[in-house]
Amino acid sequence: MFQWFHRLASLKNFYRLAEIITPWLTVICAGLLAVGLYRGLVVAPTDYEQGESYRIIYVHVPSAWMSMFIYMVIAFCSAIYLIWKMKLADIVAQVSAPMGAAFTFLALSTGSLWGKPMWGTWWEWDARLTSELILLFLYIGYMALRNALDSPAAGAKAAAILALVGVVNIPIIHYSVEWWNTLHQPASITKFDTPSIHISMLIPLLLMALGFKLFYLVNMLSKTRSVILEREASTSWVRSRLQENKL
Amino acid sequence: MGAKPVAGEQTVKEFFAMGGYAFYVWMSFGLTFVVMAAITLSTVLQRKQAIRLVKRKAQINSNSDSVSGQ
Amino acid sequence: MIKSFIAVLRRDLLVAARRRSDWLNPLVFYVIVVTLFPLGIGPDGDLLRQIAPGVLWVAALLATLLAIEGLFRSDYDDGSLEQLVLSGQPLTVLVLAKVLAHWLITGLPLLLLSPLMAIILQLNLTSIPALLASLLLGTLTLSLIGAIGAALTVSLRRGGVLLALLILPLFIPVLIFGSSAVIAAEGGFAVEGQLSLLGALCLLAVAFAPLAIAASLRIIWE
Amino acid sequence: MNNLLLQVSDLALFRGERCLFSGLSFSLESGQVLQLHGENGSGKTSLIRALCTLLPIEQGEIAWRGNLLPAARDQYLSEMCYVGHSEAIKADLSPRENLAFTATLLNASDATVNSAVERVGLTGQNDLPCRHLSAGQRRRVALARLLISEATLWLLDEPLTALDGHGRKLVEQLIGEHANAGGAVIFTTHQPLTVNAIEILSLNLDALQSANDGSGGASP
Repeated sequence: MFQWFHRLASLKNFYRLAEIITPWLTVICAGLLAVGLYRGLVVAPTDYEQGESYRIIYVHVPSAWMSMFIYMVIAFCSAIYLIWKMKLADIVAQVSAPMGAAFTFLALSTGSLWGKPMWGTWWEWDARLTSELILLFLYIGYMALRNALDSPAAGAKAAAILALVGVVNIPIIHYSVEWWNTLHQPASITKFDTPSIHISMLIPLLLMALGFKLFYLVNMLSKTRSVILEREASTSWVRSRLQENKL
Repeated sequence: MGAKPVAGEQTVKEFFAMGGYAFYVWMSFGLTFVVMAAITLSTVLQRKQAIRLVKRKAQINSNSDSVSGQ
Repeated sequence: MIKSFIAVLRRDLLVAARRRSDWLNPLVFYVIVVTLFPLGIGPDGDLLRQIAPGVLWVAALLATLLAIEGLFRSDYDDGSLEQLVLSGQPLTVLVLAKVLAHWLITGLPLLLLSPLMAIILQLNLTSIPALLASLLLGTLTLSLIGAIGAALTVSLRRGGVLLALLILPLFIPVLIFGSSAVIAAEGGFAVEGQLSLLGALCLLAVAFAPLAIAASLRIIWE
Repeated sequence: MNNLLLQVSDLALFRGERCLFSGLSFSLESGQVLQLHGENGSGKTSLIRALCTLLPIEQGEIAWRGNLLPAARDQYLSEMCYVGHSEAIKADLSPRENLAFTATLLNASDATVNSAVERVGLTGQNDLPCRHLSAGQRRRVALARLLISEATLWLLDEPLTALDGHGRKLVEQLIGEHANAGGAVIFTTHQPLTVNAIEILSLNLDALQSANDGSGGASP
């Protein structure tokens, strides 16, 4: 089993693999997003309690899930990079961080837009939103550290360590913020529990979530290929691809 | 899933009104579109930049090869 | 191994004794930050009493952050950090010694100063024990987690802001449990819950932080 | 104890993307003294830092007494001492305090500390904070640390910096005694350094740079 792991690790093989599957993923992703949007905005019935504003969950919840998912990807790649010194894992983590931050920002802004009609304030110190805000700080810290150190190798390793320290802290932060929230607010259901939603409301949510994941995957694969090209620019396989202009 | 979409009878105007929450719903979806477009744009630009770098490096190497008479 | 632990501890305390500014600045910073709040918010006692736990804890947290930044920098500049790494002694033990030395230099004095600050903020005297207990566990955890950031940014000349950006999110759980312990004491509630959670965080930090610090120190010279 | 100490095979060092040198192989036996040659930026300092495991190596292997380094790291660290550009002493502490700390770290006895201090001629200024010592005297404290470590392999990066005539003679004597006692020394320096009765091997990194076909070896 370990053999394919190393074969995949070689940047050349990964480049070819990514090149083949990216177009297919793009098509599926576009399809999912389109259907998800249609069903979410048009088909799904109005929520008896929140009226139409609940439809914001079709972008808010997937982005929140994505922000957490991408941080887990970064932490996983960081572990592989530190243990097996796999350059590919470092590249994947490097290109994923900005997207993770973007989705976290998206989750925060759609969260506050969703919260405004319900509670009348743009920012609600709700446990989930607060954890999301702290996650944004973790992302910014990760990216800042990566570019701050002068040698890229040291920057990559330092960021990997920070990602692992961060991933250990995420459950702690989440638990302490939940605890802090219940401490200061009378025990009300956390306002962001998706309402016990009707099946026809749930399907678009899953479609959108999957669409977001594929969107991230497509962009990550393409960005990784670009970084591989930059790093392996003077290798023979890149130059031969350049001649056949099959970059 | 034969049920006729409930929103069918709504006029387009009602649809966009989103039951009075138009601003919040369309702002959220708009923002999502903008962020995803920005990500896609950065991917495309990054790819162009990488290809440009590979071409430039190939030129430099080919010059040095020709200079050293190989 | 224990001998080198004590050797590092003694050496750092000796160096700190000779360089007063190292441990005096964070304390003065702590006092000034706490006195800023009444000036900013107003002298009204009840309001101050209400925000006192939060202010005391945030000020202690910022003072620790300010003090921890230079933890490894002087060793890095004069080359003795390399000798520590190459000494063959387990780096995690040496790092633990350095963090303990730093805590004795800045964490403990902060602790001893906090009752005075509590009085300034009109905190009830009955909740001072809870404040001391929570700060005791809290500052130790903060020093350990802060040391990870210090190790990661040691090779940067102006790593201060970056250190805050990296480490403050990780300080949040300690802040939440710490200040809520004092708030509970103010309200006359039991404090054991918060203190036990702070203790758990402290043990977690003692177990895992040195590993991260040692790993971070090994990559500086790449 | 067979006398093969350090063995380096096919070592390559990179600074960022730039390859400093590659295909470097040499071996060092006890009693040998090796000087690294090459102008600035040829990777002399990087090689010494790689040899003392501060700089990780991606390509090539280093073996100590026959077994490869990552496994034999603790054994290697206990028998090697690195003296770099900075003297690794705390400016606020006196030489005695600095050396006492090093002694406990490397578990050396007090006797070795005192003999080392005498050997490098620091007896006079033993209790002044190092901040007040001259650069040459601080360099002698670093040399004393070298003696305290009782290491078999010495890795010295520009050991003669800031040293006067006596200092240079002292370094030459120390290296000579160390080599005769069965130790090995690798050093870089810009000033001339001759050790009587010992033939200094030399390894030219520039030759490696241009050859680059991996044939570079320690040529006497």
